[in-house]
Amino acid sequence: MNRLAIELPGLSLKNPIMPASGCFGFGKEYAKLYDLSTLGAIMIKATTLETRLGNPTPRVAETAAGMLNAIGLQNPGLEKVISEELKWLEHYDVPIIANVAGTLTEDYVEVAKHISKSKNVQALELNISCPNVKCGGITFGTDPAIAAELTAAVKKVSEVPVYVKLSPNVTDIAEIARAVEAAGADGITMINTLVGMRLDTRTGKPVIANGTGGLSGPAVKPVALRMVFEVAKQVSIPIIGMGGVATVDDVIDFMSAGASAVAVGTANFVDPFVCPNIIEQLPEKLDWLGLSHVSELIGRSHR
Amino acid sequence: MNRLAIELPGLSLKNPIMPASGCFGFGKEYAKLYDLSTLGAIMIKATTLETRLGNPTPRVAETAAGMLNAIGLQNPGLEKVISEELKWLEHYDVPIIANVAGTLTEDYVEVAKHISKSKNVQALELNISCPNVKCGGITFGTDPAIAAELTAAVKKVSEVPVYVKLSPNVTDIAEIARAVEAAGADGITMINTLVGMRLDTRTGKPVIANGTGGLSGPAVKPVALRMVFEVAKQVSIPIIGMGGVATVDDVIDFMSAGASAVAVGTANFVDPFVCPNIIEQLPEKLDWLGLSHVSELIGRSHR
Amino acid sequence: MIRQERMRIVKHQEIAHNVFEMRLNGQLVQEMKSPGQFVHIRVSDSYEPLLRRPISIASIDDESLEFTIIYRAEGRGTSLLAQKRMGEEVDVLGPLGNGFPIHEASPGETVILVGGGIGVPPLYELSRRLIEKGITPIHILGFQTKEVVFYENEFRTLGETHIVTVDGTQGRQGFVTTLLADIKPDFSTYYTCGPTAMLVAMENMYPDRKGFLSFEERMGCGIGACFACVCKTTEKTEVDYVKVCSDGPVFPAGVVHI
Amino acid sequence: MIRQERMRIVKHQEIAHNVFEMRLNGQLVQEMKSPGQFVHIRVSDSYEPLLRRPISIASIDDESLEFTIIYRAEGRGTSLLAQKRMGEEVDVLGPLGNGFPIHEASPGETVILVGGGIGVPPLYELSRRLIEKGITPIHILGFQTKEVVFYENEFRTLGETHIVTVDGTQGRQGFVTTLLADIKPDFSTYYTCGPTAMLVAMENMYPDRKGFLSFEERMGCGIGACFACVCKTTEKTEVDYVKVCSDGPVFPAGVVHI
Ligand SMILES: Cc1cc2nc3c(=O)[nH]c(=O)nc-3n(C[C@H](O)[C@H](O)[C@H](O)COP(=O)(O)OP(=O)(O)OC[C@H]3O[C@@H](n4cnc5c(N)ncnc54)[C@H](O)[C@@H]3O)c2cc1C
Ligand SMILES: Cc1cc2nc3c(=O)[nH]c(=O)nc-3n(C[C@H](O)[C@H](O)[C@H](O)COP(=O)(O)OP(=O)(O)OC[C@H]3O[C@@H](n4cnc5c(N)ncnc54)[C@H](O)[C@@H]3O)c2cc1C
Ligand SMILES: Cc1cc2nc3c(=O)[nH]c(=O)nc-3n(C[C@H](O)[C@H](O)[C@H](O)COP(=O)(O)O)c2cc1C
Ligand SMILES: Cc1cc2nc3c(=O)[nH]c(=O)nc-3n(C[C@H](O)[C@H](O)[C@H](O)COP(=O)(O)O)c2cc1C
Ligand code: FES
Ligand code: FES
Repeated sequence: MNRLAIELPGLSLKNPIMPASGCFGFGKEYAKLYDLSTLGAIMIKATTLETRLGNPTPRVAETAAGMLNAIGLQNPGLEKVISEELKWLEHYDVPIIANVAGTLTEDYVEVAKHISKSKNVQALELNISCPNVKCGGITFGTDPAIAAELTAAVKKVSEVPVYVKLSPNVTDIAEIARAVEAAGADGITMINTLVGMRLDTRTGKPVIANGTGGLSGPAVKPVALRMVFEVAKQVSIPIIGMGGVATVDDVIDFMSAGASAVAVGTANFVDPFVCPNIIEQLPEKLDWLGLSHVSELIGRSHR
Repeated sequence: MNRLAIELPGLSLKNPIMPASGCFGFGKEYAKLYDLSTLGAIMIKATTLETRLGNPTPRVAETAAGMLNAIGLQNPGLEKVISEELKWLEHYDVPIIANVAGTLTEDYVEVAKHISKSKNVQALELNISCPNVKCGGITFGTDPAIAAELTAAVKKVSEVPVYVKLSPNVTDIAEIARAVEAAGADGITMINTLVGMRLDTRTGKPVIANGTGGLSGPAVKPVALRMVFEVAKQVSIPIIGMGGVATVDDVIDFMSAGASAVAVGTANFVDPFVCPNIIEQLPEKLDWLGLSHVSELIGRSHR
Repeated sequence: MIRQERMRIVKHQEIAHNVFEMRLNGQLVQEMKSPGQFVHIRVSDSYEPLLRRPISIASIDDESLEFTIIYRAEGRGTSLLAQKRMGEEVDVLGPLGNGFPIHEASPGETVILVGGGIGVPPLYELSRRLIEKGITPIHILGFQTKEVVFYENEFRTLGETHIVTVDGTQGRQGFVTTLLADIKPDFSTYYTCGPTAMLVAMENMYPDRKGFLSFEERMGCGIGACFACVCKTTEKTEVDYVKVCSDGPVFPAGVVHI
Repeated sequence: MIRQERMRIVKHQEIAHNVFEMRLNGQLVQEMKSPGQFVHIRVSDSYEPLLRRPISIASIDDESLEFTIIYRAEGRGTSLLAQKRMGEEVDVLGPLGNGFPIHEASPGETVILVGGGIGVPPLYELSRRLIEKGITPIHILGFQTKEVVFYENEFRTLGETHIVTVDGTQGRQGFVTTLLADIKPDFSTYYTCGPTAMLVAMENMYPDRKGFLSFEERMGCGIGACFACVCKTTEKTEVDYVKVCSDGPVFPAGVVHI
């Protein structure tokens, strides 16, 4: 028996580790470094209906133990993603979680309908929390009613389970979580980035062309962990946790707080082998904790 | 003329640098290290009506480029603060900003009424954003209407200008800022801590006895800076900015984003001389930027 | 007076498994008064790790302006500290807190110094000071296992020394209290530093004896300003709390509620 | 193939004001193909600074498995890198990107290599490779001022070399283009690396000439996955954007919209 295997709606994970959306492209680059089939799953870059060229550069800036990004959901658009990126990913034995974004509800619905038909797409991740696009994105993620509406609309057309990705830039994240659960969400992924800013000290102007950007990396881990802990208490659907994960210990922490699986984002830039490394270290960590299966970690903090 | 002097409601600051509330006690400890009169002002530890013993320990935990705290507003209570702490502080030529906290509106009003009468208290800082007390504190800081109500009530009784300290744990911090401005606030101080959590990886249980704590330090600077920038755009009352300030460059950034003065919290623990050091470095930084007066920094980012 | 100084490492070596002895040189040493005080060390100029680490003063040499710390490289900060090389500088804030009172014992008397693990270091300077005053120390030092035992000879040269290990791999098997129950030493005062469980055991074992205990608590500022290290007190005292960093870390037996 | 390796520092010295030359040894060198490629360096194991720093490969020695980087200690990361000592290890990811195409010039031809400031380093290995192919390089190297000029002799030993400084403290006063306007060199192809302003000036000066430019952009992953380093393209190309890290950093003149 595989002590790392995790079963989630639509997803049979070899292990609970997966790269987070936007930090792994569509896998091609990392495939040159290691076998993608070793991953629990892959959350692909946000896909929108049309091609998007994203924001002007600079798009990233470094902060203390973190980074800001304002990529602006650049992606080749639904058609190309399905015909090229997803097709190419079929070479690997790894479930794909398709990150879906848009401006209007119709956009989300259209993308969800088609992308959920792709052979290797086992689940959708509704990105209602991207802070880097003028409209859409985060606006859906800060109002429980609107989030619920969108979730229900996408659930109607999706052929695979739907996970909703929550924004941390809210007063009460558990309220949003409850709303999307009630609207039929099969799971929750959290957190997306915190809206932040870095200034050029000399000019006083923002370093990132977009002005603000999304904060990620180790700096946000305490906030992400707290939110996963809160949401886990209030919903019964599974959570895929993320936010500052860089080590196997971070994975243990997020699962203890209530996550059933864990995504790694920014850390891929610091150490491109971080995902396979964590997967390799997990068994000995379980031994150290005297646990026989990784699932025993889920929600330890609440017991 | 003093290139560092800043005039704010109730406050004539020699310079825009002051220790943040709770990170400097009532000054006694740091007075052993340097002359408190060199400071622009001092934000004293939160004062409540009654003595408070605070939360059980551990009360602090380290995080990546930050720390969590759940002190729980421990303080000797209104009477002792006035008769002992504030009295002692009269030895120094430095304006005091009294941080006022409570559970019910009446508590705030009562504390504000009396403490604002103290000779050296030049302004109040309404702490409607403490994340570490079960009731009161942050509950006032997340609802614009309640925040406005409290502000108005305190304004009625305070004999000095009232600054309101905002919580970053909200969806729209500018909305709260506008509400307290409309309710008569003379200024805004921001940000308080972000609610976060650290777990003991082995046990899976929170490191901090209180469970969650408030995140501060360099890690939060990008979020604090963004919020100051947003609020500065939407209110006309002055802002005292804080959140991760540790260097003179951080001070420049916060003032560029729109702050009229800057508070230093966690950095005092890392370098107890950080405030005087920054004050000493400010003039040469102004030269470097080709500015004659520190006030020219305020809001550079918006121009 | 408390000072902050970048002190130079003049000696740094592993003296037991993951236990390091570091000798530092600087003016700050002149301020060190009593054994049991500690320093607050910034292990790197990076913001990660951010906070200083409290470490006890193990020995002081006024002439050479050097002092020694002994620490276990455990978590992120102390592991980084362990990588520092001779000649490098370390950012030290101190001396902090109030140490063990020497004057509480009188010349001619015998006292016991009871240490557990990384609680042992401060007892070394304490023992030297007591001897200077004509007081006879008996050292009872408890460790987890043989590999982590340190300073046995240093203490033996100062006086009677007993080693206890939890797993019995060196000296008597058991806890310091197990050994004390055996040898039933005759003493006027006890001084102890180590894990809280040990401090509790000591208080229970000698309820009517004069004793001084050194406590550990998570710290922020280390100088008394942030209220991070507060301990509740017993009814025996009028104050309703104490700060380990500035009121302690050493307190008379019975003061701190444990 | 891209590899990640902890490489050993075999040489590290300041060769101009705040400009450092670092020589690293490791297997990764075997993967280095063309001059103009870069490596992504993690300057410390701490999370602060967090991101890797992209630095060009200045010279490659397959035999000794060593390569050289030349960098300016400017901000937080490179300043930390400058503190590393010989014998220490550095976490290197690379080689990354596509370098300058050698085959685009033919034996017997003369080409110009135009570098500005920290854009100069990659031109050194490029020049050596071109010479191996029987191509004659002319080096035009621009710097701010005398203090930051480096590798002048190294380039002279390879061929004709002209130094330009903005303040005229060394060589011709002005910009590289000022000098090019004077000497009007006869060449088939230009290769250039430096500040964007310089790249623009080169494209404008030689609109019809074959040229290759190396670009800089803020990076996240450095391998093409995060879309941080994207540049818009001109109508001359069918693709509507390129990634500096994986499609570049070197592009033919006219491709990138600047
Ligand atoms: C007054 C005093 C004297 C001490 N003297 C010594 C000594 O002489 N030798 C020695 O090896 N250790 C001593 N300690 C314990 C030492 O401070 C901790 O082992 C050390 O801080 C752990 O840091 P880390 O980087 O290894 O662990 P990390 O896990 O990285 O620490 C994370 C945070 O928790 C704090 N922390 C973790 N454990 C402790 C602890 N036991 N006590 C207080 N804070 C802690 C750290 O300071 C840091 O802020 C002393 C503690 C106190 C309070
Ligand atoms: C392909 C490529 C090759 C390069 N080759 C060299 C070289 O050979 N020698 C050299 O000295 N410099 C080179 N640079 C520039 C070098 O990457 C920056 O000077 C360096 O990243 C600045 O880091 P810092 O820690 O000094 O500054 P910080 O202010 O600490 O940097 C903060 C963040 O901004 C990024 N950043 C800052 N400036 C630049 C820049 N100019 N380009 C890209 N990212 C930047 C950093 O990587 C970091 O993520 C190259 C850049 C690129 C893109
Ligand atoms: C460069 C970059 C691009 C990102 N793009 C997306 C995206 O397209 N869709 C999305 O839902 N999240 C995106 N994110 C957010 C991450 O998926 C993740 O939620 C966040 O970064 C927190 O995790 P981390 O701290 O491990 O990076 C992006 C993050 C980064 C750093
Ligand atoms: C240990 C500690 C105690 C604090 N106590 C208070 C308090 O009593 N009242 C208050 O308004 N803010 C309190 N704060 C918040 C700080 O005043 C400040 O808003 C926050 O720490 C962000 O600034 P920093 O990153 O510079 O620390 C406290 C912060 C810390 C770290
Ligand atoms: S550590 Fe701050 S009061 Fe003791
Ligand atoms: S740096 Fe990530 S795509 Fe170029």
